[in-house]
Amino acid sequence: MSRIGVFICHCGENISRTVDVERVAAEVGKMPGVSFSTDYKYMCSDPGQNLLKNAIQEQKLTHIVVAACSPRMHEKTFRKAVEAAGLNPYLCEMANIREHCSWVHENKEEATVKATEIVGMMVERVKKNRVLPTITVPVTKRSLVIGGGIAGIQAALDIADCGHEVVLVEREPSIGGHMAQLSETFPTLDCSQCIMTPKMVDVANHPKIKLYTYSEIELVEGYIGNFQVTIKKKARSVDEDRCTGCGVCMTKCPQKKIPNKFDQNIGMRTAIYVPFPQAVPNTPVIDRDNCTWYKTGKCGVCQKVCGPGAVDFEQQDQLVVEPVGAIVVATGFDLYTIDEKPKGSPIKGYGEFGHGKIPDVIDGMTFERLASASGPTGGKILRPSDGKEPKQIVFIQCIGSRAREKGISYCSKVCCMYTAKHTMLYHHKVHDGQAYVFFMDARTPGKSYDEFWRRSIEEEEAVYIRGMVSRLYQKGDKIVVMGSDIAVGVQVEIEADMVVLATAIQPQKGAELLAQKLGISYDKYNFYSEAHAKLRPVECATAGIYLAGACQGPKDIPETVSQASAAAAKVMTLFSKDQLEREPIVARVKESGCVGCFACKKVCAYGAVEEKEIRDRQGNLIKTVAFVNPGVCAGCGTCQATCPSKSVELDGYTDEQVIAMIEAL
Amino acid sequence: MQPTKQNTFEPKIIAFVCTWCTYAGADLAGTSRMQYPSNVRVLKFPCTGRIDPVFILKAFQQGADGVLVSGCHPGDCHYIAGNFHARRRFAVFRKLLEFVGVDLNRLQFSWVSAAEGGKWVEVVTDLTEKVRSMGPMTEFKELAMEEQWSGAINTPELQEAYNSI
Amino acid sequence: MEKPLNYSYYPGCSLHASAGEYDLSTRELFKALNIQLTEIPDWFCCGATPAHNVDELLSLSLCAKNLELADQIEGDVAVACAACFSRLKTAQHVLGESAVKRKQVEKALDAPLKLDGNVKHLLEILAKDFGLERLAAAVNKPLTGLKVACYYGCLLTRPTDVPNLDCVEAPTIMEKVIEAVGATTVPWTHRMECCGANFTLSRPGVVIQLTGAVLDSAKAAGADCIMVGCPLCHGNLDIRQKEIEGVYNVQYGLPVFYLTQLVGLSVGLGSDKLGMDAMIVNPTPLLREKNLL
Amino acid sequence: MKKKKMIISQETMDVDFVRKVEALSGTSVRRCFQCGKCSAGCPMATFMEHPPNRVVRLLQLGQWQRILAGRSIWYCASCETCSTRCPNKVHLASIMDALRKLSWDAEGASKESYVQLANKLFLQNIRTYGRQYEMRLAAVFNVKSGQFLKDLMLGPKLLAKGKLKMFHSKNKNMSEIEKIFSRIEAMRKNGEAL
Repeated sequence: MSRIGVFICHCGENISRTVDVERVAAEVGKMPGVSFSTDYKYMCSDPGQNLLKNAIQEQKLTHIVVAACSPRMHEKTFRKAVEAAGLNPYLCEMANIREHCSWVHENKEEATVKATEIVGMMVERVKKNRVLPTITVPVTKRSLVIGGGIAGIQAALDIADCGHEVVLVEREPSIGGHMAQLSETFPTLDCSQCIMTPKMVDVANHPKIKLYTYSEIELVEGYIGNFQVTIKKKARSVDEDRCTGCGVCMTKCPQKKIPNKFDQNIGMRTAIYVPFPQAVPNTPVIDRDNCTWYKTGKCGVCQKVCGPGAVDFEQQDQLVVEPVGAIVVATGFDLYTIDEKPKGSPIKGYGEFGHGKIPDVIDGMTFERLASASGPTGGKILRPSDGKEPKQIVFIQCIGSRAREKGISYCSKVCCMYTAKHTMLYHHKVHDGQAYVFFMDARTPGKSYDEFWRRSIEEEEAVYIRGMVSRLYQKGDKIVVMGSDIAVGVQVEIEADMVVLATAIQPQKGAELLAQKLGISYDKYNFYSEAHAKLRPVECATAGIYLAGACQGPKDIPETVSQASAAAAKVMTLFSKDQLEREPIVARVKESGCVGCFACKKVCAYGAVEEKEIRDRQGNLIKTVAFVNPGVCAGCGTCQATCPSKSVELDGYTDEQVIAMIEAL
Repeated sequence: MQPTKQNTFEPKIIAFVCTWCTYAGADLAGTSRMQYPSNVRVLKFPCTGRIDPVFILKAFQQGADGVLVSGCHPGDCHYIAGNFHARRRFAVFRKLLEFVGVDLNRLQFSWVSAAEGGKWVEVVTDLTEKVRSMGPMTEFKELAMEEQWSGAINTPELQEAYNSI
Repeated sequence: MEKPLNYSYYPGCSLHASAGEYDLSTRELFKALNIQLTEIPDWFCCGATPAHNVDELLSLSLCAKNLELADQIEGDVAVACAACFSRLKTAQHVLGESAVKRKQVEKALDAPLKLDGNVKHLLEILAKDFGLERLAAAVNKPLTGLKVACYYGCLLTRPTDVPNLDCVEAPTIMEKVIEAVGATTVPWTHRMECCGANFTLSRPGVVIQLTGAVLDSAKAAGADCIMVGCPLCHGNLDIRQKEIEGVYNVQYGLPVFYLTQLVGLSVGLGSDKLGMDAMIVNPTPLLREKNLL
Repeated sequence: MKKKKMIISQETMDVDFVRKVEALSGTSVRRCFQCGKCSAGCPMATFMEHPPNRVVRLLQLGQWQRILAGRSIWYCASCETCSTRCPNKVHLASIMDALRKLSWDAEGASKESYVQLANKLFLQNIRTYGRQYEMRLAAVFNVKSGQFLKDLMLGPKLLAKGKLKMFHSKNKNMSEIEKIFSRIEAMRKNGEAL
């Protein structure tokens, strides 16, 4: 038999002004199972809590109802007090008679009746409450970081510097990501590689960082604190342990005319290559699609010249399993492709700009490679078509971004700034040249950003034209730009030598496939979704997985680095305890009733439902039932409402509890 | 609930809400001191996905005149997609309820976010007034009466009669 | 033997008047290719630009009426004029999207709408239904050495998603058809710029400026002639060419062919069956030079 | 020309007019964010006093009288370049159609009479003959617009080439076309269509 204690709070006068608390306490005292009821001015104060604790001990109370404010306010307070008095905290419930009663009603009679009913409801509920033990899960204090761009590098270094092991996985042969491709960075114009490469070297040399380049995530199993990640190491055809990075293989490789993706395909590389000289690791990869040996079975020059004998044509893809406790996703962005329509994608390209047909219409990243001192032109701005220096250059903003018609409605955030930077770099390198920018709005919020943009106009003499461009076409060796200036209200025509399109930022190709492996959600553009737009911006709704950088939305470098450090801090918070404690509001399966239809598994957004085999003593399979992993379950209860045989129950919200409440009305 | 005035029908409204959005929205209505009819009783769930249609039936059976189910806006679910599952489930359930003979005007589904205290007040007030104008929900009560004649006897009247013997 | 192709034929007003040679060459070419064309009996004007310009409901009703008339004849609807093609396609699109407008047009016609007919421009029939390979096989006199500037104008491909004839910004269907019969095409910049269209009547000054730019571009690209699939474009490029030459004091001398005239020439039809004598800019010297006559 | 100051108030922001335009054109007016791409590609922009993007801007501000008073809408060639290239799915060509329709209804609002006259004659021809007869259209246009000598030099040449037909016959099913015209007129009168 339960001995329920009910405590009615006055909340100063907040409740007692409209609710006759004494009457409520008296009425409730008569309810079956209630052995103690009282009212007090401030239940949440120290004397109030002591009143509660003493009553539990003196009256030998088994269940508690506190009628006061919203449980969102003080449920934790009272459950803690109850626990201190030796009761299981989940045997305490709150009845909300402030926000849902005294504050929203004026009639004292009505409010008192309602308050009594609310308390009565909770009394019936608490009778059915069970002792719930706190759930603890062990934490593997190793972290996986997916993506070796600036976001991944920053997160990996922060976590590793804290003394925890990090597994860093990068798809390309080298870490560095897009930032390594950039020439100079806004708003300070410092050289991107100068600030990037030391960090890349730090990663390579860090004793706590295990680096997998040219590798991809194959499979993710487990849950917060206990993930098992299968990584596919693609065959490099070069033994990383033996290779000394001398580079002789690359100088001798006869295939020298392969467009280098790192240089936006305007520079060339060999078939055995590192994408750029400062690559980390400095171990080459053989591009099997373009290698003569793989195509014809002949050549093998690289193998012959390799002193340490590192070239291995027989190497196979390898699968490695790494146990980790947390995952930071930092897969970054990809540039919008102007001239093609990817299959099955709602994104459309722009035929009117002739990109891909007119060689001197390039995108912003290609301009970065042209302007980069280590780029294919050694930092000279030269046209891809004839290698001449463009004297009139036109930049067009918002290509793909803010273009609902093309399938992207969002602003890519960085283009206004990088275009302003481009005009400056151009002016620094081509003194007698003129830069024009067609734009809609200049969006430059950020420290020293607007000043930077204004400088490009006022000091670096870029001409900004508010208006868009309808079409580009080749006329002789010029590109005719058909634009408009909406401020003046006239059409503008410029015969340019080169046109740079500021293309939108999109998530990496295949971002949705990785999200499906990780069990995290993503938006309609395939950007990964954070748990809360404002208050949990670096966490995924799936526990133990964190986001850093442009995979979550368009971002510039400072923002990316901040988010990466924030994600690292979240990982470190998780790693600060050996065991993970969590609220025991989780679903449990009654195996006797479960028929193994797995309707619950289909509706579970967290992948918490597993299949469990039940065998007899001889080891014969009796049936397969559902099993809810308490480490993964978030406690939404959707499985319970879905279960056709009522064999799964959410602790704290059982059918019994709910029905008891309804019946109390 | 007892009617506060004689001869006036005061409907009984039960609200099934999720804790993250609508419960918080109702809290906000409270902290903003908005006023609404006192007819509603709120049952808190972690998510609308947890709400079993059986609860709605049970509520009507227990004498509710109107039922409100309210959760996060589509796409805002704290549990990623619980409200979508709920929406799908209730779309089917409405048909069943209609078939059973319950006037669907007594059952309201809505989305009220944690920021929409005003909307909560509006939804609750509208439903209360609507149900008030429809009069008491009798279908289930009549059914229950029949059941009682067929066996289960524990109405207060009978109890009283029994006691007096 | 493949099944012969059957179409209901919507020539449009111009083909019965100023663009008689387009009508003639279309009929002759299709006869030569064994494609059956049956003219829609008592078809009406589609309303063209003036109707949708000021009265969309009328424009939609006229097009719906014509589609209803076309429904009596077996086969897809073959349309020669780019403007008629655009109007009929647009009507199908708009009436498919808007229930309100569909209801209004139903009321105007006082009949249920029959909009399902497949409306096809001649280009589509030649390139897709008949097929480029068969077309190439039908050639008796390849147009070798003839440098053609294919002029799409506005209405064959625009707007996105409506005519669905070809890529909206970089179409190739005209080039494919004329290359299949042996001609060379030139890349040029103004193949999709507007010629001024029906301003030819009300504001000819506009046409002179815009068509002038088109002719300029074709000439600069080294074309021998221009090929079109629209009587209005033809009117502006051909009939007004002399006048434009006068205004800007230039010499173009660019014959403007309908696509059916050039394709017809390649399959061996005589110039009398192609209405070559109706062209204002005389094509004879060019065709003689290229040994095509 | 001196430009009048634009006084903006709730009254001048003529929402009803904008809604009419949106109903007729089936496209949103508010959605335009004034990037100016339509004006950049418009072949007729140089002939207009308000470039296309400004026509939409004025419409957004409810200043439709300024649009209808000008010639811009009548100089639109309906080439659909704007609609095709708009990054924001604003179907400007349809908005232009709607504006011309409303201008037509407002009778004589615009200064541009030649284009309107040509359109009017074109539609009359359809109603009378079912099809278009260019010779008649051109001749009547020249008479009505008072430009008796316009394109005089073209005439004989076209006749010689068989491009102008002197005689034309009516469609056999003319009554059907007349019915369509009159039904539409009746619908408008009854307020069933705009």
